[in-house]
Amino acid sequence: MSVEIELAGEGGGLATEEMVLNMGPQHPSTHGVLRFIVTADGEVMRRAVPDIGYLHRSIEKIAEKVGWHGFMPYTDRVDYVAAMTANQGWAMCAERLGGIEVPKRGEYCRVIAAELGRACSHLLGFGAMGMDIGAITPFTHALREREMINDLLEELCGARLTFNYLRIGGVAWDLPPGYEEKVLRFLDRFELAVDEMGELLSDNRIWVERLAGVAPVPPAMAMAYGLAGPNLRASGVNYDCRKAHPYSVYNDFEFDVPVGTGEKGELGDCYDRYICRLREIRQSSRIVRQAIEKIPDGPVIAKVPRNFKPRAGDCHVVLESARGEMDWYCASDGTEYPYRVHIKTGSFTAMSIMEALSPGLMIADLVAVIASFDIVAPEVDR
Amino acid sequence: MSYIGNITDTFSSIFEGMSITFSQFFRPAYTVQYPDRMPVRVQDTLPYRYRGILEVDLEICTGCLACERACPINCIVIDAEKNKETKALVLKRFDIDMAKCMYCGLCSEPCPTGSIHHTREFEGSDYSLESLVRRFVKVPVDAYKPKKTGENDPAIVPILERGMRYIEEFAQPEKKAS
Amino acid sequence: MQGFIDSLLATTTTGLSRELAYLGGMIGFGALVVFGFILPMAGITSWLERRVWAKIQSRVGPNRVGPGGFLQWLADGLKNLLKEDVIPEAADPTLFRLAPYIVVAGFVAAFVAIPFAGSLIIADLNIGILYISAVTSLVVVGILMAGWSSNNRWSMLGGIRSASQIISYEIPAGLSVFPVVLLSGTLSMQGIIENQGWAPVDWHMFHSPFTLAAFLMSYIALLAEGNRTPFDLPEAESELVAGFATEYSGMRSLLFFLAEWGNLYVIGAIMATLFMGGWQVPAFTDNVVLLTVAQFGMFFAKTYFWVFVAMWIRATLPRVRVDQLMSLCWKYMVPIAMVNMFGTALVMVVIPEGSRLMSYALCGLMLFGLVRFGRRVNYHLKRSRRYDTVGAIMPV
Amino acid sequence: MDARAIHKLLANEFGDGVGNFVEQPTEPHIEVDATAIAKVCSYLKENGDLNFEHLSNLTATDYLEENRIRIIYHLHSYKHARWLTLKVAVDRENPHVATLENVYPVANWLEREAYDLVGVNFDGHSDLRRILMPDDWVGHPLRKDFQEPSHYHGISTVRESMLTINRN
Repeated sequence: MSVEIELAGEGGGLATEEMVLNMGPQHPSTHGVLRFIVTADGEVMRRAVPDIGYLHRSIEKIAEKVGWHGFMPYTDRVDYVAAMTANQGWAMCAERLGGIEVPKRGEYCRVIAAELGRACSHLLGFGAMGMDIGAITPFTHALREREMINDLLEELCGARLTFNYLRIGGVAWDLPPGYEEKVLRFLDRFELAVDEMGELLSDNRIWVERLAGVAPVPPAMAMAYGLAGPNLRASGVNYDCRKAHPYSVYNDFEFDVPVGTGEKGELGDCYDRYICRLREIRQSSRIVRQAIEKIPDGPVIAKVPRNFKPRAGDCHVVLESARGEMDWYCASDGTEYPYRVHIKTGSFTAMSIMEALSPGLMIADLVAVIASFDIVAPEVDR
Repeated sequence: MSYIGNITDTFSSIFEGMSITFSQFFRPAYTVQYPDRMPVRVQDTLPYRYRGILEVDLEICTGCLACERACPINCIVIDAEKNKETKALVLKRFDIDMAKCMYCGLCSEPCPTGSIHHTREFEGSDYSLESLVRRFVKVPVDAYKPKKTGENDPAIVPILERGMRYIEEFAQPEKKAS
Repeated sequence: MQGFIDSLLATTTTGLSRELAYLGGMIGFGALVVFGFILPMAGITSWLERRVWAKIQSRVGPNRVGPGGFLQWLADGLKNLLKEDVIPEAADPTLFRLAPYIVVAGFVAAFVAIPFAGSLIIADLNIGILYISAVTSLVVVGILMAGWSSNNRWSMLGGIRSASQIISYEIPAGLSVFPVVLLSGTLSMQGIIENQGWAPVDWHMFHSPFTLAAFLMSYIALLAEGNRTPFDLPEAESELVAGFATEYSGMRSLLFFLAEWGNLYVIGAIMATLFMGGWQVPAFTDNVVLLTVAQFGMFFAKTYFWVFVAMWIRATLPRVRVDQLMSLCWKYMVPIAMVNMFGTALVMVVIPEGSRLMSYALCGLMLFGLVRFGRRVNYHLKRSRRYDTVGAIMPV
Repeated sequence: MDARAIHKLLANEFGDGVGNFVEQPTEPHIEVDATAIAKVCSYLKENGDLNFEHLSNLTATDYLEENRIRIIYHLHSYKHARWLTLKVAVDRENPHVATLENVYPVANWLEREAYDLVGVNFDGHSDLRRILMPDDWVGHPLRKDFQEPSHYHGISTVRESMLTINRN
């Protein structure tokens, strides 16, 4: 008499019962209110299906109701971790439709603010990732530096999170007196501090083991699923909006685009995404240094009427936000209200790849993958 | 060989990490102990541009309703009426719902006198939503009328100076551009 | 214990019956240890842990209750006592209630055999170390009960992780004890300590390279048994919410943490006893009380050093994954612990008296490591000085 | 190769499936027939000179007065750093368009979003469910004639403004 042992999942035999875990929306590592319905066989996931919409605030609908100038503070809420680039997306939309030329100094102010904001966002991503993998110290160290950037941005525009600094046609306020020296002094310390944060984690054996080779995204898959920003570059696709389609004054600056090479594991794994993001912080600070060096004199904002009415038509604006390529589509019917606004963000596409990536990962890996994609819930739902 | 390599790599990388965390014992704490153990109030350390709770100086409010129109969230309500006899604009109501306000600063930009402005006060917690509505007009008052010769009322001059300084700093974008 | 009471009776002249004095001393000391030592010590450990983390993380930490926040643990304990004790409707109420007590019983029972000084020990069992590793395993029963009875899948995962982890790591932990037992020829805690001297060269740790390795293995395995980072998978807060303790609230939840912090002391005490000469101090006086106090201080300091190291590790390292935890145990720790055991035996056969030269060499190696470490710390400190002063842009 | 040249290429390839090239200062685009879009996109993706391997954005806009819904596709080529906009106009009452899911996997979620908010049906989509709104929501909020229901499961969708409550 022979005994047949069937593998788990094929029914009968020694198959174990699959467990359905409801991860989120109140789960410590879902970065806001994401929800995953995880089907797991013990610790190994069969499938993780993302369920979004818990932070949906209909920002696109709001845009149709509040007018061109009034929508600016709402764009802060699209991605409140890196609000400056969201501001910029909306300003660029309106400027393109209205045919407004932004003064040079205004553009430089935008770049300084946006790059500081990008560093700020990457720091939070870095810290939260450490926290998710179980290292508690990098989080506070990252926030320590982030708070200082927030202080700088607060001095620039009066708010720490929802900046509302940009206006259609430029920026709201010029750099305050002495701001340049302050930023340079900060960057001197900041670069050293970021180096130290990297040393604390990047080579740590446990950290590498947890991330290297986990959930690799090959370049073709990354492009097919529309990954954006550091997530795309980690997969070896050398594409940065600031380089490929230079908007604003990014043509004036020299900076490198960190691309994943699979240095510790496979190409496009969690470690590549982590290290790309960390290296981008240094590039941001490099851009800020150059911008401060080169900033010209002049007005910071073009003359824009208070009841701004751009011509009818539509436009598509793409810029590099902290979480990657941010697509703004805006249609105008020539009135003082936008006709339709659509925002496609990096987190949204990163979320959509999750179901395809999850089979075979462990539950602990899912946490690492969410963190490595740097998903921010408001940006997914808008 | 990679077996021993793994072990030495693990120990050396942990050694490095531990030395970084240990050096922290000799470094200062960066956090402050809000609110009671600070040498200066936080409010006093905030930059001038800080967007805190809104304040209105009724003495210099011209009743132009620019702020009400600029507010994207409709949290400002102003009732202004022409007094038939004196031909002056009378402010009957100037309410701001601070619970709704998103501190965007769009209202203070078009203000011609700097009457509506952000303070550096941010502690606004209260027990009910209603008490977060700031009602500035207690009794109807006449709106301020800028004089061509410059202000000379000693009661209003300092307030107007403050307002003008505020405008200077915040500079209505389109004015500064021209 | 007996000796201590004997000497006390000799110094005072009350006509107390000797047996009664022993019994009273035993019970009194036991109660004193539980209420006067274990509970406050676990609480103070929690305060210390928070302060240590805070320091490492550029923060201040709890500093309001008592001097330097020293009484924070009392305030927290009181708060948790007064909190509502919620038992989920779908939970198994009996097991759910029972689980925290089993966990606490497991770790308190370990204190029976833990020495405090040369004559201060509740019971110097002749199977001391075996007893400790046996009763601390009771914790896993409690955790598994908590995980299962909560009727929550996260708790369940936490409980199962804990069971597999503690059972696996029992093996390297047990194997790492063997070299010491071979050296001292006894399982009794006091016997092991008495086999060592106060000077580092006389410690078991520096007997041979194998015991030094056994010492490291032992610490790592004990960390895993105590569910400490980097092996804190059962309560991995970013993965399993709070693991087996997810559904617990109020005092019951606190009891789990009490056991965790108390366990830290047990870990430190085992390390100090087995490898670091326990309470051994140079015989500087004949006064028994003074000597006991000095011994107690020595033991306490050594123990707390390892408690501190556990906190420091927790603030530094990320968490390993379940499969890595297992491969670390079975592919690395168990073989190495095995090698240590046979290696020590071999050394004992080849040089039965032990080699002072080897001990001094190992001491020197350790010193060299510490100097290297100090230089790394100094390097980081110097770099941080540059930026801690450069960018003083924070308000205040 | 600019958008006009691509239009010529597509018109040769697909004939009636490709409509006019609309010259517009801010957004020149190619009009495509609803049934041909999947084939056009797969051609644009596969063609070695075009390489539009990235669907950057997919959205739909409701034009109430024209009684049409336009679905807008923004394609991007990493290789040539080039953008292309396609538009598909469908009937407002019964909007149907072929899914791009098999050409660009990212279209799965973008189409779900367009379905959820504007109410476009993507034929052949594997999982056309609501994505942002609750599953039992009635109507498509970004339609221009959408009326917000006053209650959802007995919960009022409006909050009375504190400014109007006790207006003295």
